[in-house]
Amino acid sequence: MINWSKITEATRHYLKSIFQPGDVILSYTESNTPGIMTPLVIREAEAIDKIILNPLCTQNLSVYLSEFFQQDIQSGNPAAGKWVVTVKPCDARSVIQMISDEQIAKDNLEMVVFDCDGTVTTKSLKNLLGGEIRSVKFEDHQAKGETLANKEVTADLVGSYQTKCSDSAICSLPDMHDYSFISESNRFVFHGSEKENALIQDTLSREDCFQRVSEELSKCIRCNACRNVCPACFCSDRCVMDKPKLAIPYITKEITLDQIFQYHLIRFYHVAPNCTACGECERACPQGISLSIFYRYLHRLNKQLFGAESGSSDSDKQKLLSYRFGEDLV
Amino acid sequence: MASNELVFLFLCRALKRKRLLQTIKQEFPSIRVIEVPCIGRFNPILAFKMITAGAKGVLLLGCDPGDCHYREGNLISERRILYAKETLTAFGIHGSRIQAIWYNPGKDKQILHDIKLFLSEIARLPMLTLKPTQKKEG
Amino acid sequence: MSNQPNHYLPSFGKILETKQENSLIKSFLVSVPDTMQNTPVLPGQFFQLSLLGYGEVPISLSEYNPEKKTYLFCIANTGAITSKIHQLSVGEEIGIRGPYGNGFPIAALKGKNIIVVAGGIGLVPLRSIIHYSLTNPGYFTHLEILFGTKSTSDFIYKEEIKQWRLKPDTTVKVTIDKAEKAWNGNVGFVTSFLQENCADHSEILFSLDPSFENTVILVVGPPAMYKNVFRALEKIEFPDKKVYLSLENHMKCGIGKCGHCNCGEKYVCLDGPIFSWLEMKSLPKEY
Amino acid sequence: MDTNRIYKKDMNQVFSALKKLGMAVIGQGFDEKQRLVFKEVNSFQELALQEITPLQPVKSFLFPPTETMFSYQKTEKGTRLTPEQEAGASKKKILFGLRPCDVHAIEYIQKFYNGNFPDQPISHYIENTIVVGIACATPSNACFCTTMGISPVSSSGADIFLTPTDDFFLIEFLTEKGKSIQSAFAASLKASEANDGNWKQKIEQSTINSLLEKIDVEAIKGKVNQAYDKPFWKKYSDVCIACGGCTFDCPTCTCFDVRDVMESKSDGYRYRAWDSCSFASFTLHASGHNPRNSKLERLRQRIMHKYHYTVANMQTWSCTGCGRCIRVCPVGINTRSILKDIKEALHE
Repeated sequence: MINWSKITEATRHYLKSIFQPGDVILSYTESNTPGIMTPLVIREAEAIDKIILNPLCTQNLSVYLSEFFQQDIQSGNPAAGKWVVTVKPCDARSVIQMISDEQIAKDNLEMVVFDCDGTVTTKSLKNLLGGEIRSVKFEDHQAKGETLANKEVTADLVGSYQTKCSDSAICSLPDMHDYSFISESNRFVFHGSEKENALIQDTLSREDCFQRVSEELSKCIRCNACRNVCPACFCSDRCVMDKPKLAIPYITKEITLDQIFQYHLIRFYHVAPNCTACGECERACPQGISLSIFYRYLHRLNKQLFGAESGSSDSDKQKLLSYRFGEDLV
Repeated sequence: MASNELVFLFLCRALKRKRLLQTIKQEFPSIRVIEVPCIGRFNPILAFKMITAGAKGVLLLGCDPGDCHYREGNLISERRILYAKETLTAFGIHGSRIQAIWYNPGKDKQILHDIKLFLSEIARLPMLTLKPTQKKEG
Repeated sequence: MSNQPNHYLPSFGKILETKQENSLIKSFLVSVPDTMQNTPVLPGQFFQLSLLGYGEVPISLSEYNPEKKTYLFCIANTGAITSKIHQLSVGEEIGIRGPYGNGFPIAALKGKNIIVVAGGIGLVPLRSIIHYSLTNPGYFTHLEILFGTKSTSDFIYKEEIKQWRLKPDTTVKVTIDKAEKAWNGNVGFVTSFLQENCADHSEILFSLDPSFENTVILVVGPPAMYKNVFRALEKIEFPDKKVYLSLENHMKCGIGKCGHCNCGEKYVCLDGPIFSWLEMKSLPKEY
Repeated sequence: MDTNRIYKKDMNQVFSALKKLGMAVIGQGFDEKQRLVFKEVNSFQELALQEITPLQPVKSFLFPPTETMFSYQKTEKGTRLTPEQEAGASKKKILFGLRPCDVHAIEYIQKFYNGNFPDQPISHYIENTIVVGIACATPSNACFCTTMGISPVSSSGADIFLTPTDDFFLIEFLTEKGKSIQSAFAASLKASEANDGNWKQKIEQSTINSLLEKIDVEAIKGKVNQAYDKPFWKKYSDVCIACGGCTFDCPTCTCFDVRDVMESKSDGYRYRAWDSCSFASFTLHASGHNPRNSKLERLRQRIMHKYHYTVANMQTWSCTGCGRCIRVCPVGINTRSILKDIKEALHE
């Protein structure tokens, strides 16, 4: 079991040791909304003590890296120092994939991976503690909450994590040859569940699968949260879907089933080769749509076709570029 | 021709087979041909838009990998079709709705046969009920 | 309550004449739809023009001729919809909704010296105020038209400018940004007319009404030009209450509901597009 | 004001009576995947009034996410427009069990969409809607209605108002619209008893104690724009991902986009769909110039519009403190902490 206060202390200590003026650290701290953490951008050393790591650190901080690097390039004066980002193992794979997609430069990036044995979303924490909470603390693997009526509630965290945590295919560490890893045992211990959940594309017939997908997507209100929270969607602020200038656009702004299908088809087609199944799109969806249906299928696809999951090493080239001779035709 | 029997064919203009184009147009009324300067110009987002709007399928016609006029037009599209088909499958839509036919010289009859095969294959697929029922016919 | 008119439904007018003013701007003479036969239109107001299947664009009215029942719209080919409108030919229909916006404060301009500062396409909405002075002779004491464009090929309203020069109490000064061989007129930004050291500077500002008591300035042009205008007018301490500008924000509904043109407390389509320089100072720099 | 009792066990008769009047009853309940939503309910048991208010607001029934404004057919004789008033819209709707924050939101939307160019389709929806308010006994940890001057038991704006107790509701018919369907309730109304009056205070007290904090926003009313250039905005825009979640789930967000779809050479339609000021293309000019180019300006616009611009134009906040923007934010930005930062910045 992870002792989160130790991990927080060790991470702070390490960050203080490597911090140079001009560096920018991306980490987590408490928000004043009970049950959710908020990303923290640190530009001075004193702020490092605000860093808090616990099972609620669900956001994938790599999504900010592509944007900050873009700002550096556009503003012409690259950040004086380094970008330092503290990530969980599953999010580390997003950073690795962005490096191999050449979206961020490896040389002025320092990735600090902290050990994690599963994160809890705000929704699952609320179900665990049986309702709205005023505050929550995490001690030796229990969530201790205080309800709105000032009553103490506690719950065990084991086995209550997000879809991605309980899916063995996704909870894994990329190769870390020159990144730092903070953990009590200093080696990665797999914490996900062993069993591989079956995919609906395999278990259901094509028509039932389409039916299930239509039901899920009919709830979508096209708020773009899944696109803007996705590290693989690094051109989300100049997306083909926001092109108002086309007289006949690729997609209209209608929130109807055919345009919702078009939206998600375009999105998952674009991220298919570099989605690292970090689970953020499913967590960020205000409508509770289980987007893991799509990313788990496409994530497995890359392993089947090219023998390597996306985000496993920062050197394998982008797979989308083009067909390589010798592969069989589709 | 209700829109749900339409098939779109992206034809690479570098193929320079005017006669083949004529025979396709005569023999297959349900195919709408879209000539593109290079088969690499094919963008699966267009195919998705056609399929979600109710078209039956999308075909690509270009040269065999290796003898592409622009060297890698068909290589790029081959990879795009792979991911487009898999994305459709992930959504419960038949990936076979998109198909590429790579042509090698002197095989016009083979092409027509492949197109017939594709049309018969997708004829069996159910109509996608995504777009609200056509308010007006045509 | 629900039997009110649906303000989103356009009426239709026929295109009577078209004329290519320059490479970018084409003017369309359009018949007034019968639902708008006797709707008054103030200079500076705009209409939402619809090209069904493509969308709507807000276009300031250049001229309204109540007798001949025609609207004159001069449209620049800058976007997806305007480029399609440019392909329309005489006889085709175009959707019209409006008029919207506050327009120039005509009452406050009575008997005043009017200086019209037009930057390139800015002359299109300002033509409505010039047309107003032609159809109401003597309404303004003196009208001075300052018009600047990038190059001679960008000139618009060549014949109209010739007629404006002949009108009594009207002077026209034209300039282009960079010198050209066949051009021996002024060279420089249109804002240089507002500076005393300019050879051909504005007569109203520096001779007719140096105390600026009886003068109002109307300015329309690209947002970048407004900064230079403000700097020039600050230098000669021209009162900000008597300068009016038109804001061209992105608009969709034209009736203050869709939120796109919201800038500070104002809705450009309802409270504008004409704002005084004083009002603009209280708006955030979001136009 | 005559208050009656209506027992929960009799509510199903009321529901069937309402159905006979041709009314669709919409309330908060669980969908097939156990998600709390506003949906059409056929029986009282389907309602989950003991839960907090759903994340997606009831505004989607009054200002639909996507709505065809009109379809057109071009013929030789000219163009024919057929305005599209959805069949469902003309059907009378009852929004059953709305908290005071949602009821005030509907009041705001009605006021906003009237004004000098009334939005006919939306006023048609609102006109055909009867609002049954309920005292809020179960707030979320994000709620701040008292900050925005709304009491959790306020009945203003509702056509009928319910005060929930364990096994019955106190019911008040407040407006003509409410009285128009009193017949459906008449059979089950029981006389109220002596101490029924203090149920409301009890609920109000317990709900106010459950709220995490109350910010004195009156101190910054009309002055919020002075915080326009303050440095604290960067703290939020660094972290904001500019998705439309907070605006789409906000019951008082009224912005929409208008676009056309060409179905064939001669036919097509114009629709409007929800739009958000946090999207980059919201203010993008055809020339490419974007007045609000950065995330900071767009995040600030949402706050300025709700807490200053509508105060200046309509003399009311356009926020009812329902807390949905706080609950939905995937990166934990809390609107209340922005308000506190504004207050602090104005007091320097």
